[in-house]
Amino acid sequence: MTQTKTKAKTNRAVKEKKPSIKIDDLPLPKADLLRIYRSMVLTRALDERGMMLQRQGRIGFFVPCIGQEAAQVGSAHALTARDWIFPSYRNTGTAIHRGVPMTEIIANLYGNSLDLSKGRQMPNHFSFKSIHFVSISSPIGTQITQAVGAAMAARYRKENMVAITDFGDGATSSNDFHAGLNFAGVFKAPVVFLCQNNQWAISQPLCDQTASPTIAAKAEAYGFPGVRVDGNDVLAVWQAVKEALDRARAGGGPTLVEAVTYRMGPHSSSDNPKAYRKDAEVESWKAKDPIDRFRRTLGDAGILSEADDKTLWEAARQEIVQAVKTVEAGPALPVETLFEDVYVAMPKHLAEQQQALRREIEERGGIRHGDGAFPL
Amino acid sequence: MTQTKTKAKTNRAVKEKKPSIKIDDLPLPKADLLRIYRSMVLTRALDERGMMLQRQGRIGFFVPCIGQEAAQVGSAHALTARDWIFPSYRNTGTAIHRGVPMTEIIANLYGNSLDLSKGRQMPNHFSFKSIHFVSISSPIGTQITQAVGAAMAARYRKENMVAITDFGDGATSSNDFHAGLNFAGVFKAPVVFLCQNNQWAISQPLCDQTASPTIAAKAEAYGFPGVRVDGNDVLAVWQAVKEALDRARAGGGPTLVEAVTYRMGPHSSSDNPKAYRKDAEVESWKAKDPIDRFRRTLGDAGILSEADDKTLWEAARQEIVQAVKTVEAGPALPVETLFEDVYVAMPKHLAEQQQALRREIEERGGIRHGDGAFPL
Amino acid sequence: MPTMNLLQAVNVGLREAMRSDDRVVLLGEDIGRRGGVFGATEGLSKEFGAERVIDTPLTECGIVGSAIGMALYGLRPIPEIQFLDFIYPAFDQIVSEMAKYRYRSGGQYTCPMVLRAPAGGGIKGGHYHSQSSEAYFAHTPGLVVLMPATPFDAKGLLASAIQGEDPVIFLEPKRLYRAAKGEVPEERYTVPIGKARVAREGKNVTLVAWGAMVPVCEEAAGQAAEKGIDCEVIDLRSIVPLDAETILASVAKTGRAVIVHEAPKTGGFGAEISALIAEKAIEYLEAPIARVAGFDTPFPYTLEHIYMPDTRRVGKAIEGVINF
Amino acid sequence: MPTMNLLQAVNVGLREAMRSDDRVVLLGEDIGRRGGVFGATEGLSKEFGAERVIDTPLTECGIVGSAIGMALYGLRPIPEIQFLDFIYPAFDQIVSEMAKYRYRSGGQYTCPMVLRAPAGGGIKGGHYHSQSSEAYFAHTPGLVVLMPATPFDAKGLLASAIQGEDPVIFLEPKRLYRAAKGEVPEERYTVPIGKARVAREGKNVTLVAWGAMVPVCEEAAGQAAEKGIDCEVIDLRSIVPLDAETILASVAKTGRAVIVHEAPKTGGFGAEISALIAEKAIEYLEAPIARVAGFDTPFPYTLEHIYMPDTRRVGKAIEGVINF
Ligand SMILES: Cc1ncc(C[n+]2csc(CCOP(=O)(O)OP(=O)(O)O)c2C)c(N)n1
Ligand SMILES: Cc1ncc(C[n+]2csc(CCOP(=O)(O)OP(=O)(O)O)c2C)c(N)n1
Ligand SMILES: [Mg+2]
Ligand SMILES: [Mg+2]
Repeated sequence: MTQTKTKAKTNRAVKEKKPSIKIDDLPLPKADLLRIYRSMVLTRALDERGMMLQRQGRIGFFVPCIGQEAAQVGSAHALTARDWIFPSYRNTGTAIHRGVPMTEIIANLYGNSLDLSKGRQMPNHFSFKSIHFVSISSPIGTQITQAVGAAMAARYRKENMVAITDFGDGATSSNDFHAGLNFAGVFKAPVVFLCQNNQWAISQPLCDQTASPTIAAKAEAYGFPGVRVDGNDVLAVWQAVKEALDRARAGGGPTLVEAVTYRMGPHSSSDNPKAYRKDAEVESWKAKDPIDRFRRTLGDAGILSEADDKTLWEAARQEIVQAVKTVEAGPALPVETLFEDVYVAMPKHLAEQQQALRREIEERGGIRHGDGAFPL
Repeated sequence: MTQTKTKAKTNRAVKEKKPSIKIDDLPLPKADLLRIYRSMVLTRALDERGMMLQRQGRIGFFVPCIGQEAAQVGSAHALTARDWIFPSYRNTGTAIHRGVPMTEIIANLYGNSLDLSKGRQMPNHFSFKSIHFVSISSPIGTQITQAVGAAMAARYRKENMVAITDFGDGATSSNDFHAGLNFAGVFKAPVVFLCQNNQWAISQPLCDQTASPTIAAKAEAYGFPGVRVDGNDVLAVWQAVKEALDRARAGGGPTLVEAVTYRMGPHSSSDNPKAYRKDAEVESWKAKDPIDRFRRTLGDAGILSEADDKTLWEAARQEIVQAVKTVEAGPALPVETLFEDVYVAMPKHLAEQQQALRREIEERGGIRHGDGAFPL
Repeated sequence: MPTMNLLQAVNVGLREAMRSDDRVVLLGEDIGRRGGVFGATEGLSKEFGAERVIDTPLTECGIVGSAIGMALYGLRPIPEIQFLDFIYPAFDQIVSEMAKYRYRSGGQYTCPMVLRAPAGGGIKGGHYHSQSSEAYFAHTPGLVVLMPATPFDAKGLLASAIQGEDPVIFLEPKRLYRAAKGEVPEERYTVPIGKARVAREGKNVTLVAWGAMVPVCEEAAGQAAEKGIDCEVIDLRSIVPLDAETILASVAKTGRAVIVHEAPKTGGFGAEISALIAEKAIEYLEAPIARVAGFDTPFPYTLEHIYMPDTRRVGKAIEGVINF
Repeated sequence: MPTMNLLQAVNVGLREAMRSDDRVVLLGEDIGRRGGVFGATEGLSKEFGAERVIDTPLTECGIVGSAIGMALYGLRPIPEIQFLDFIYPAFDQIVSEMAKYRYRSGGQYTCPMVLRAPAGGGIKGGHYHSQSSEAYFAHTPGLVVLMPATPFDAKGLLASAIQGEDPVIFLEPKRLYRAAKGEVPEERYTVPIGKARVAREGKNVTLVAWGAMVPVCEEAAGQAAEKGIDCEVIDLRSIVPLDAETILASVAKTGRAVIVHEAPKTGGFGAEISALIAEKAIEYLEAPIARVAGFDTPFPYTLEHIYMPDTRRVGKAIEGVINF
């Protein structure tokens, strides 16, 4: 039996407020550190812009990750290029660090013809095959069992792939959490379960979700280790996930990593968290903002000056503005695409429906757009 | 947080092979002890007869509990009359100890007009409302969440009811196990989860089911205690379940009790366990037969002589033979009952189908019986 | 009589039931503190407390399973599924348990409960916030399946469902939550289960719809009237049990039927209505039975407005059966 | 050509696929050590090992969810659900995930997998070992739904399903596992998906059936022939995609249709076929479209033989449409 670490103290790779950090104290080379920081900034900048675009009515819906950039980018940095990610809808930072072009991300928000998913899903429900970032769905938890299956498949093929799957604290209550972790334990699958415990599931705090003292402790029920890590410390997350990946790759089986973090923003563009949680709680977590924190670390280590930082933010915002422009100029989604990809080949009944629609649109001389607001 | 006991050693109320036991060493009065023993014998005798009836083609299917009588009768003895039981199909001993007339049990095996469930279900899928023994279904685990809901309802009504739910080791992998235990933890529901860990789920041994070292350990993931008990020691089971019930009744919340036992017989009358498990394993557990064991205890304590025992077995067999006779003489199930109880009142479309069938049967001058064998 | 929208009618219906019957408890995700993501349970937690308006862990399996236990024990639970699209983790509890308790126990145990869920498209919610899966439940004996299209029916059907003894799937057309407005009596009343509502009388074509497709059909009927085609619009309200009489009588009168629903066409409940007519009223038919439905694809995001049946598609079908 | 029963045909079909394609892996409950509770996977664990014939924990959610992950990753998993009745814990994975991956990802991710399950009644298994829930899956865009009625089709359709790129629900009529016998070529062959089989040609009445109802219809057709009624029997084999042409051409010829299935009548797939005919071939009809189906109750235990459509009920329906 693998050793259970659930009782371990929350890991911290870098002590906070260490008066002065040297670059040698940091566990990664400078280029990596800066790339990590840049991804975090880009994620935050995109979130800010995404919420604006939604408020302006340019996109219909948006899910911000604000506050969870360390958990996402830190874990992404630990992966190898061949590893697969089974994400939730709150995983944009992972995709960004993995190198998806900003236009591809933004095209998904618009769902026009530039969208790789052909406008089939709501914003933030990405599919990026090129980076093994598996298609996101809304039902909570479903990716968890799938990640285990992919991991088993890779081992069967003797491929050195480890699957990672992200989910929230709310998802730990789902059917798939139980089925997935149980499968992984029994089959010792090379998979890492990363719970981004952001303390809230829409309006429900963690204590509504489980009476377990920690989420990491749940691993014990499945016979493998659970690790709790400060999810706002990007290097601690990187380290914890890397250890888990390494063990999985070496045949040591799965790990549940609980990244303790906070959803600093609303659940989505449709949510108003003021209705259900205290400002003071939010403020206390703002003081632990993972980007501020990492910037201080980099600053202290002499890797990032204030000027560098400013440039970096500007570049990030510029990249996004540019991508928005490109996407907004993209053509609308052709109506016929509605019928594609249901099956590998279009069966007759769908071809018939497509044809009828085509005739109808011709007759009515074009299409009109509906309206409607999304409640969550 | 309630204290977690998952690491506790397996409880034993009475040390085995204690050279001589006094009645005062035993935690229950003589009448109780004999009633418990009688229920265990009755359960075993019914199982033996049930398998025979099936082999003779007099009933279609049967599920024996052989080897698990202690877990079932011991736990049943700890309940108060108002407590509700959410059982699995392998819970006949519980119903017997709870006082269901043997004819009602046997009528279910025949599914004729004496069957309280009107022949709607396979044998061993009982419903005995009079003893709060909730209707059994085949899908594994579904009773677990339901027990939690009933427990919450009783507390809401300020009624002093505790719900108990029985399930197998296989059921710990089900969706409802996770959802039910999680709910119970969060709401501190007055419920006892009794896992009859009989080591097998049809052909699959426990190690196929979970990598957790014990089932009791799984309670920790839900924030309440898990207790492991020797499931072949009827008094140990009684004690563990009683403690759990008492705590639940006092507002202390749920407990997961793992009764470690063994399915000495086949999964059902359709199963042949020789195909997948070793005789030696079965033999080693036969040596721990819960009925033999309790008989020795009672004998040592001077409560039960060999002659008493023989009489008791004979009476049990006689009771069953008599009940079989009564049931076999019962009238066939009226065909119209097919359409009853789908809704509280029969809707028009069902009345119409009933009418059409009635006409058809009249025309064809009666009904014929189908055949077919059940594979599991 | 106060005027309110369908969402408010659900809200007052729940409040009324909770005030008059202490067996009624609500449970679901975000229904307490937040009053539901649409606001259907707004204010109820404050009035009735966390014991009766229960914010649950995120597991539909647990929500429905525990509600069944409550119902067995004698309460009248009203679980909410946040969006009908998220009901599937509870599907086993619904089809294997909730629907079957009465039957399988020979009437010893029953599950009187009302499982509420916002259903249907029209809010730009993409696949997972727009489905209309009533056909799954309608094909499951033991379940009552209701879907009001007006505030009046929402409150009245909810009252019938809560006082009834059968397990009910209560579908709320989310597109009409705010769009459907009407007068709703302040006092308690019931709308009978199993009775369709003739939303508009007509002689030439029978339109059958439910939920958000009812106003679409009414509008299409208005447009058809301008062309001299007189449509009858039947709002099912009760999908199971179905009011076959009203449908068949209408078709016997008009000789033409167009069935309209949001769900994918193949195997949708429209097929059942068509089959009913083809079985029992074929001799009255003067044209094929037409169905206007969602396409046989998953519900899309960007092209939602194309996917959902609208007045023009219904109008075209009306013309089709008239000109046959 | 060897003669075998339907169960053996499935077994050899699986073995053949595993021998020729190492992407094929099986997973499910009791499929390894025990070879499946019916024996469909008998001997496969021995030949291919526990890595490819995987005995899983008791969770259909886990079985289907992990199979989807395997399919996404490039394998060809064939999960088994022990009885179709136990598929519901996996329903969310099936309808929300397996059916939707291709669509929702714009074709980037696909789920080529074959979900096998013994279906239907006839073995005295009571409600939970007898259901025919094909209608749920047929109403779920993205899924292929197959159900062979002969050993030949079982092997050939299984081969098509496994080599295909779409997710398939593969229903095996358990009542025919041993009852249906026939010649099955030793070499690999495929039966096309989406093509019905005309099991018997006839001019007066079209009988449409699938699974275990096919032999019932054939027998009923034989009895009808004695009375001078010439029935055509169509075995769908492929429920989705449906071979509408074959059905419509037959009805155009006969003018009469009787649809037979085991599932409850209301909302069963028979309704879809009836609706198809009523939409596209009504002008050929000389009688109402009849359905012979399970009653709208849960599947019973003692009265199974009354519940399931048999030759006499089918015969009565044939007479009904002839004498209309
Ligand atoms: C099965 C299911 N039920 C309900 C929902 C509605 N819903 C969307 S997000 C959410 C909360 C998720 O919380 P958590 O898992 O903690 O993730 P977070 O949003 O905090 O990242 C809920 C209830 C859903 N998407 N799926
Ligand atoms: C959801 C579901 N899946 C599969 C089955 C088929 N099945 C019946 S019993 C059984 C094994 C149950 O094992 P366990 O829970 O340990 O109970 P035991 O039979 O040992 O008492 C299985 C797989 C089922 N009844 N329900
Ligand atoms: Mg969260
Ligand atoms: Mg067991």
